[in-house]
Amino acid sequence: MIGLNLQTLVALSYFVAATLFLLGLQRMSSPKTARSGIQWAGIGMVLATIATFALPGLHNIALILVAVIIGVAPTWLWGKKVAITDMPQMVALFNGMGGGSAAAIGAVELFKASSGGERPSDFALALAAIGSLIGAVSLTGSIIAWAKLDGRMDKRYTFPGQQWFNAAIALVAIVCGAMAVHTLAVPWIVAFFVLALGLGKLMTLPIGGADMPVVISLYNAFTGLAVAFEGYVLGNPALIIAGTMVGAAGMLLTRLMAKAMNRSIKNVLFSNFGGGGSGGQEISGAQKPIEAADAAALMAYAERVVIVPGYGMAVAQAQHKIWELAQKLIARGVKVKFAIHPVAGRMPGHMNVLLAEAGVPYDLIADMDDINPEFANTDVVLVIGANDVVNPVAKTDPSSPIYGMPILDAVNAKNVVVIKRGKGTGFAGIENALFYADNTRMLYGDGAEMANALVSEVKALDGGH
Amino acid sequence: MIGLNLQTLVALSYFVAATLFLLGLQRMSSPKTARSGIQWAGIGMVLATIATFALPGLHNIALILVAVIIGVAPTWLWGKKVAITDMPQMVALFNGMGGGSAAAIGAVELFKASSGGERPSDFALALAAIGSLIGAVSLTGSIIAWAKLDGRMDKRYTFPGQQWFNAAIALVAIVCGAMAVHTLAVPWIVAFFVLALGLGKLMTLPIGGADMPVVISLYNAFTGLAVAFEGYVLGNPALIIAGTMVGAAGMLLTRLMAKAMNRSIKNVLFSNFGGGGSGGQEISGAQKPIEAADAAALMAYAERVVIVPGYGMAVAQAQHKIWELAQKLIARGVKVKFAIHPVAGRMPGHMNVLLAEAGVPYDLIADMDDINPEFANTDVVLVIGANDVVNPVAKTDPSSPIYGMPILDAVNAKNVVVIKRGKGTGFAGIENALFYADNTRMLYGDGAEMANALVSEVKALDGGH
Amino acid sequence: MSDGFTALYIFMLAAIAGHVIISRVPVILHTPLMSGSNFIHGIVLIGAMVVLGQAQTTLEQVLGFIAVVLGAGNAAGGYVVTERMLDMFKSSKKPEAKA
Amino acid sequence: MSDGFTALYIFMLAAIAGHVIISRVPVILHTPLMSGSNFIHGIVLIGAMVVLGQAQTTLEQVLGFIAVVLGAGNAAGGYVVTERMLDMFKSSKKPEAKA
Amino acid sequence: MAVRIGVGRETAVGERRVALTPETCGKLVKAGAQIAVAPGLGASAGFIDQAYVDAGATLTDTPFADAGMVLCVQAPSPDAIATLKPGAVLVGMLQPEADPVRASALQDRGIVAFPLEKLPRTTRAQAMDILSSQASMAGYKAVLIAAQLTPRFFPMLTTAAGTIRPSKVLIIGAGVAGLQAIATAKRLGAQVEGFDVRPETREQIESLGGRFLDLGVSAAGEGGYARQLTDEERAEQQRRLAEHLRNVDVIVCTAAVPGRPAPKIITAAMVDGMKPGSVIVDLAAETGGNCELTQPGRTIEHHGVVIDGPLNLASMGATHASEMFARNVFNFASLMIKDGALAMDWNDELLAKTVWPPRPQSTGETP
Amino acid sequence: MAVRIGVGRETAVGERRVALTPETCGKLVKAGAQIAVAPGLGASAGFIDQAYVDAGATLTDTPFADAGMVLCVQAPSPDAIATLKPGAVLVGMLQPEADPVRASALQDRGIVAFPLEKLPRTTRAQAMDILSSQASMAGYKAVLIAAQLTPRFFPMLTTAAGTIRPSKVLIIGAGVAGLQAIATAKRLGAQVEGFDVRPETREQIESLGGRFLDLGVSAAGEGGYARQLTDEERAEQQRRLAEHLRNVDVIVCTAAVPGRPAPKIITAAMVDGMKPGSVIVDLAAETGGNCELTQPGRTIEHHGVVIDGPLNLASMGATHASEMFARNVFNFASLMIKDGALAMDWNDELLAKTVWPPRPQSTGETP
Ligand SMILES: NC(=O)c1ccc[n+]([C@@H]2O[C@H](COP(=O)([O-])OP(=O)(O)OC[C@H]3O[C@@H](n4cnc5c(N)ncnc54)[C@H](OP(=O)(O)O)[C@@H]3O)[C@@H](O)[C@H]2O)c1
Ligand SMILES: NC(=O)c1ccc[n+]([C@@H]2O[C@H](COP(=O)([O-])OP(=O)(O)OC[C@H]3O[C@@H](n4cnc5c(N)ncnc54)[C@H](OP(=O)(O)O)[C@@H]3O)[C@@H](O)[C@H]2O)c1
Ligand SMILES: NC(=O)c1ccc[n+]([C@@H]2O[C@H](COP(=O)([O-])OP(=O)(O)OC[C@H]3O[C@@H](n4cnc5c(N)ncnc54)[C@H](O)[C@@H]3O)[C@@H](O)[C@H]2O)c1
Ligand SMILES: NC(=O)c1ccc[n+]([C@@H]2O[C@H](COP(=O)([O-])OP(=O)(O)OC[C@H]3O[C@@H](n4cnc5c(N)ncnc54)[C@H](O)[C@@H]3O)[C@@H](O)[C@H]2O)c1
Repeated sequence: MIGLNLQTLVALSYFVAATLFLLGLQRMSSPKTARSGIQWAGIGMVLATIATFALPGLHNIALILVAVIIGVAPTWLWGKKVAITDMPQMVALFNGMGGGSAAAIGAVELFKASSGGERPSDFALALAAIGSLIGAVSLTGSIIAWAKLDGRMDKRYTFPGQQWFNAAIALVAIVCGAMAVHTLAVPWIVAFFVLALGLGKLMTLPIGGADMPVVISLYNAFTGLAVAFEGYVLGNPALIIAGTMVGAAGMLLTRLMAKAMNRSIKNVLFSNFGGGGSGGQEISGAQKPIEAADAAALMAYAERVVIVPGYGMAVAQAQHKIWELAQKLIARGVKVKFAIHPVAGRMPGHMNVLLAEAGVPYDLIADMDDINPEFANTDVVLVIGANDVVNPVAKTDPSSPIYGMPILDAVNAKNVVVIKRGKGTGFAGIENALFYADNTRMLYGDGAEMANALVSEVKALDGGH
Repeated sequence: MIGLNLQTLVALSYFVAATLFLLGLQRMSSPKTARSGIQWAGIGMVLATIATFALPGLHNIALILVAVIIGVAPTWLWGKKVAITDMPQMVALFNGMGGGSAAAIGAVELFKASSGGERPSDFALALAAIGSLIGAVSLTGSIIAWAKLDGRMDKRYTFPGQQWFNAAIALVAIVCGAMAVHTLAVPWIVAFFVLALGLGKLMTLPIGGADMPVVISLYNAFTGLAVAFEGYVLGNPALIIAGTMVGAAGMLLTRLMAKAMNRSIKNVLFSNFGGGGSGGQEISGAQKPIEAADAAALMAYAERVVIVPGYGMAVAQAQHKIWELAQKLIARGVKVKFAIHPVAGRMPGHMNVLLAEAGVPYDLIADMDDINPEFANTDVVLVIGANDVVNPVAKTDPSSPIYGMPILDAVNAKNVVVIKRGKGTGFAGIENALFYADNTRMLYGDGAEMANALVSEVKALDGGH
Repeated sequence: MSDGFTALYIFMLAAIAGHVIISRVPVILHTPLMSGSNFIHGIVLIGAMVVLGQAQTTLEQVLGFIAVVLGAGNAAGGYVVTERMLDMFKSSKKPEAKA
Repeated sequence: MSDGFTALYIFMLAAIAGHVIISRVPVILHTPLMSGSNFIHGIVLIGAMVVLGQAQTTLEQVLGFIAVVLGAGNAAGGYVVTERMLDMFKSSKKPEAKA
Repeated sequence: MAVRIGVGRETAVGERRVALTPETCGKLVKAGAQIAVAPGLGASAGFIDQAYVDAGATLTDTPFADAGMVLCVQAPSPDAIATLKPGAVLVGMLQPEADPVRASALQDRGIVAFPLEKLPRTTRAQAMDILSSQASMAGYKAVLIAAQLTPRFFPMLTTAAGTIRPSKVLIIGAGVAGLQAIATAKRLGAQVEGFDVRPETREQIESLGGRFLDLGVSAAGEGGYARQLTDEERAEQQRRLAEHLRNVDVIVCTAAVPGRPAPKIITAAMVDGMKPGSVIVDLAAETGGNCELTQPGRTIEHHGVVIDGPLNLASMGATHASEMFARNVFNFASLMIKDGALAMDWNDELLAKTVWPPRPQSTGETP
Repeated sequence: MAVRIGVGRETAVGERRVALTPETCGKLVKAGAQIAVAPGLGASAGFIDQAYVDAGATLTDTPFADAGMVLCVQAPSPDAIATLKPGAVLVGMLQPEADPVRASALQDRGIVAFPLEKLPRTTRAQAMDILSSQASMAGYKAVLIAAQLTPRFFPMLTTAAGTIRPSKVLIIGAGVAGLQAIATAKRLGAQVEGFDVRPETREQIESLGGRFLDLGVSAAGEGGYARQLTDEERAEQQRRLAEHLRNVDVIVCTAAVPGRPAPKIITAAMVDGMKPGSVIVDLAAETGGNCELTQPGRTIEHHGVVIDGPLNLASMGATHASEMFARNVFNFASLMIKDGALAMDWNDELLAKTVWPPRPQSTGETP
């Protein structure tokens, strides 16, 4: 049986910490318990850290303390006061630090072996090297991601054959790594780390800002793996478990995020590989798609939502679903209104007929004149199957057939989500500038189906059903 | 690094099997992948079993083969031909076998230690004993559960102070176990096993047939734990992982099942403890509640569903939700009809007005005369807020104020689910015999809310949203 | 890796994994899942095989034999029954069609 | 327990647990979860502490020092940011009210 | 002996309904009865003679001759009654007390009359309840008339020529006709309010998506029954109602008290306060109307407010109203027909309490 | 100089609408115009004189005197036209070609007439489009008339007196009036079908929950426009329509071809085949009717089928129809009023293409 000596106590703490990490992550995966989740994990972290000080045979305690303080103090303060909108780049930075830490641990192990300390198994050394490679890539890659998101660097650096060049660098780094493990010669080790650090930078440079969240998530998973590998080398199960878990969760999360953005991971990483692909989507003024889940979240956490129905809602017979969506939002405390344009649909009062059928109370229905000044204060406008009646061209382009028609100024809202099946034009048969606006996202699909999807997603936010 | 000798190959197989078990269980937890889940797990099982034969130092191979065949052949055939409705008791029986197997392993370990073989650590021996205890309880308990469900035993054996008696037996068994581990004397060991086997039987005898599924699930979790403990003793991680996983999953499942039946586990196990509690629910002819999830599953997997709306649907203004539910069911391939009784509601055509408002097509609406002969072929009747119009008393009790009124013969259907807020009577102010029928379950709550819950649950069956 | 904890870690991880997997399961799957996990602990069979394979005294052989028979029954019966239960999800019509 | 496999088992279990936990997560939680898991791998800190604690050469000390600083930054920053992100779920109105 | 059932053309002015449809004719024939109908019987309700013949009836100009049972919507004229077989059974909306001549004609001839409007409104009687079935049609048609008379849209319409606000419709009296009126007005997209003195109607009105007009004066007495209001309370209620009516576009009145003249709810002064172009359709006109100004059978204008007092609204929907009426009558007649022959079971309270003149032994029970 | 706008009482028989409501009156006053209205102007549409006065108008018996612009629903009589200020602007549903006397009266006086029914139907013109706004009301009222005339319920009703099947309603022509009719009939619970020759109406009908009546003969030609049917195809179509009409309870006809008599779609033979009690409301009566038997302005019965040919349906909903009409007129008038004074911009195609007689320079464009 396990004697209760100090060593065991530390091991027990690690065990508890690992358990808390797992449970914390689980709690973080549901909106209701998310806040307690990070706290559980935090307790685990503190416990493990304190316990480590009690490890027998630990030297340089003062140095460690200083390092911890240097590490904690600024990041803590910075994290406290950074603007909510700047958080994604902070995550990138902190993640890079973790990767760097793992890489440094790997470096120490390699150098230690090189200087003839107790040589770990080849397997362990190889893991140390792999962990270092991944960690180093994560470190420099995350720094680039941070710089781009923070607006300190905004061009995409691309040159022909870049992907091949990067692949070559990666290959050379791996070779160096293998040599380093094999020969344990310092030059190999140094070359390996230089290349690994460079690789992260090179990989990230060509990726556009819009894809950065996916990349950060990927590097997050990388860091997790690196930590796990170094954990194996150090024989520390807390590191192995936490790292592996984050690695696996992070990979999945990356895939989910990419999917939510309608991209594949491959696409994100190698978007200009071969020149083809969906790179064209980045051009300014393109229609930007959105997933139902994100549109739902946008509305669910909004204060004011205006729904603009048009002929497409009638065609899709989506009125019941849209009203259900509105009710769900209202139940969450969102202020919802319906804005009917005078000529929406194909007959006077077309939308009224449908909304009445669905049971929308009259007091939620606003006229164009009443609602137009309100759009500026509106968080999300949901346009379902309306086209001409929200087309800003009616105001800006005298040559347009709809020039002079008053429109619903949906374009003034903070966000616009447009549900339509595809690139179909409206009655007037003209392009709609709203669909290309910066604040507009397109939710492609049949009106009824998309409305249904939105309802489901809003429900999911309420925790399942 | 791991050399590829036979021992390693077997260990690798065990690793793969454990992984397959985990992934299989995960797949089994969603309707879409459930079937493949059991197959994955099956592959893992076959792999592990075959690999075991390759273990170096395994004797009695012929004996093992014979035992395997004796174990597999009859259960396989039996399992193939047993009626679907008899499956729960089969599960009980097979689970008992697993528990018995674990107990037997524990017994061997104890006897081995007793006869002076290589003595494992105290800790391991204690685990072996605990595993044996749990396994033995699961064995005899499951057999009783099987007998009750299979109709071979239907009384509940209870006597005053039974729970105290059982508790005493349990205590004595634990003491014997401790002594067995400590002294390794055969009498203690034998006494321990006898008591353990008896305990399982005693614990299960007083539990009523309706609660059996919960009990079986509990014993299932028990067996899992027993297997995990014996796995530790044998140093076999596949057993540890599979056993622990089943133990944890089984405990949770037991809780979920109990919740779905509106019972707590404690309630199930010790329902006559102290005489109080909700034991009264078992009296024949009571209103039997149902959870929305179960009602939804009932309908989702039905072939024919008839919805009977009444005044309560109008009061709750649940027509839109009910139509949405019907649409969801129809999309799953269920045949859905609405049956309107001539005097449902409070004015002629009351239900028509509401169903038309919700957009129910006329051809789904059936008259009383058309639908009444169909009820016998109907899997589920969903009665929402109707009362008098489905009250069989109108046919059976000449003294009733509604005697002679033709009614919808919902009572003839295989299952009836009734949505109403509570025990309120209808217009006629009388009790409704339908609500007490064997095949009727009550879904208490406001019509709109319950309809909403049903929609959500049916959606959940479709895999999330 | 501090050795005494290995089993503990595996215990903990397997328990959490099992728990998480089950935590969001539709009611309709309760019984099949019970049956499926019942099958999985049939893995006790390989433990029983090892025990019987290493049995020396007759008592050990008898007990080992029983253990193998029971374990094999658990595994085989559990599989068949679970598969039959889950068959109902095969015929289930594509729910994505119009959900 | 065949020793070489212990780490493998833990790897496998932790990976599956991580995967299962994330598999049914609402989109709204993607970013907080990324941040939260970012915090969790801040546990690298304790590895770094051990390394620094056992460092002998100056190079090892320097690298170890860097490792600890970075790891501590990862953990501390990750925590603060995640907690702030998750704060938005505090103010969220009771959704059970009329859902 | 098979009973012979005769059905003649309705003779009351404006009556388009019939008491026998080809469908119920067929059912009675199947029950063993012989049916004689006057040619052109169902013409005004859309049922052609051939359909009756196909259902097994014989056409004859003297359907009453020899008929053991006669079915009608409104009572035949006294002259026609005099041609009935003495002791024959007569089923319909007879209102014997409304016309002394009719009453004595019935008594003179010894007719066993069943004025269906007297049917006790028990659960079992619902299938024979002509008041309910005809009130449904009346409530529906009344709203259509109102929608037609009002110079407005009922629904809200957002159009290029501005937004049309939905009409405010108030239904007074939430019995069968009133509820049907609420449902119909709601269907047309109006903003609908209902008003009644019985407190349970609140839930019923809301169950149709209408709003209950609460005048702030509760008439709920003990045991859920309405209590008499004090004069003060009544005055306060009237004041509030008058105030409310200023903003109402359409009123449909359906309030009634069984066996008594309709309660006067809307005074002339209230109408004066209403907007020009408003419309009142007073379905209670037959018993005097809920509005003081109502002139039964006429449409008048009072300071720009149109007040219509339609009579026999159900007859406007003659086809469906007849279908329901005929089924009611058939269900009632079935109580008396066993194996094709007439067989009265005076223990059946529906027969005993409906028959007129009241039978001696049942007098004690039916006050 | 502020323009003076005059509005007189409508003199056409049965015309209850007005071209100016207190609301638009106020808007015009705000735009700087002086308004003179005849007393009692809005009475028939529910607008009282005081409201106009409150909105800034002056009451006068001679509103046309000195008026630079005159607004009307239907054209004033030739006599009244003769009292207009020479060169005055006249806006309304003038139909100058319909009456030669009126035409010459307008020309003699040099009136700048804007017959709004000629307005090009561009997107920008929608706010002035009286055809659309009035057709909405007409389609709505036509269905109410039909619902009133039919001896049936529109909706399905399951009652103690049996189940009432919903009425089958067919709307012919799915323009503005037709679509509104479909929506209204649908609201009332009928089973609604729509029929039109333009293929894009299928989607529009379905978008209102109606069914498109497909007679199996496609008239879809090249480029989405309807093509001429061959005689054979036409005969086949007619045969199928006749067959279909046997089971239809109510028909509302709204088919029209601009500037031409209404297409005759329902022949007498088809009507013969319909069930007695069926109803046809022919909203196209004004231009001759879609049914051969329609007699404009009258309700006739033909073999038990009631055929109504209502005229000026929009006038029945005078209040709301006037609101929309007046807003249309106001929006149009606004094109000509700058800073309160009359200012014609003949480059505006809406003015140039609407004015009558057509202006020389624009003649080439407006055939
Ligand atoms: N109200 C009237 O009285 C009247 C009468 C005649 C004409 N109009 C004219 O009609 C137009 C009305 O404008 P509006 O904005 O309502 O409609 P709109 O401009 O015609 O646009 C309708 C949009 O709905 C989309 N859509 C069609 N079916 C859909 C479905 N099943 N699900 C989702 N989206 C669908 C179409 O795009 P996709 O094909 O990409 O899905 C289309 O862009 C105006 O131009 C007006 O002038 C009005
Ligand atoms: N159709 C007519 O013309 C007419 C006219 C007058 C009278 N009636 C009579 O009315 C009765 C109609 O029968 P019915 O079966 O339709 O209704 P019912 O017998 O009156 O029963 C209605 C049931 O709905 C439940 N309920 C009420 N509000 C609810 C809510 N918000 N959510 C869920 N459940 C709710 C009530 O139980 P809880 O309180 O427990 O929820 C009640 O038992 C017949 O007796 C008929 O004779 C009919
Ligand atoms: N047994 C049954 O199942 C059955 C069958 C038919 C009707 N009913 C019941 O009988 C009730 C009355 O039916 P009805 O339509 O023949 O009633 P009715 O025609 O006699 O009266 C119509 C309504 O007017 C109301 N009223 C009377 N005085 C009023 C006043 N001063 N102000 C406002 N409202 C006033 C009444 O409360 C009633 O609701 C119905 O509500 C129904 O529930 C029951
Ligand atoms: N620019 C705009 O935004 C605008 C404004 C108003 C109307 N419109 C369009 O103009 C269209 C016509 O409007 P309207 O109501 O004035 O049309 P209308 O009154 O001239 O005709 C009514 C309908 O009858 C149909 N019809 C003609 N001959 C037929 C036949 N033989 N059989 C069956 N149907 C026949 C026509 O197709 C038309 O739909 C509308 O559908 C609308 O889309 C457009």
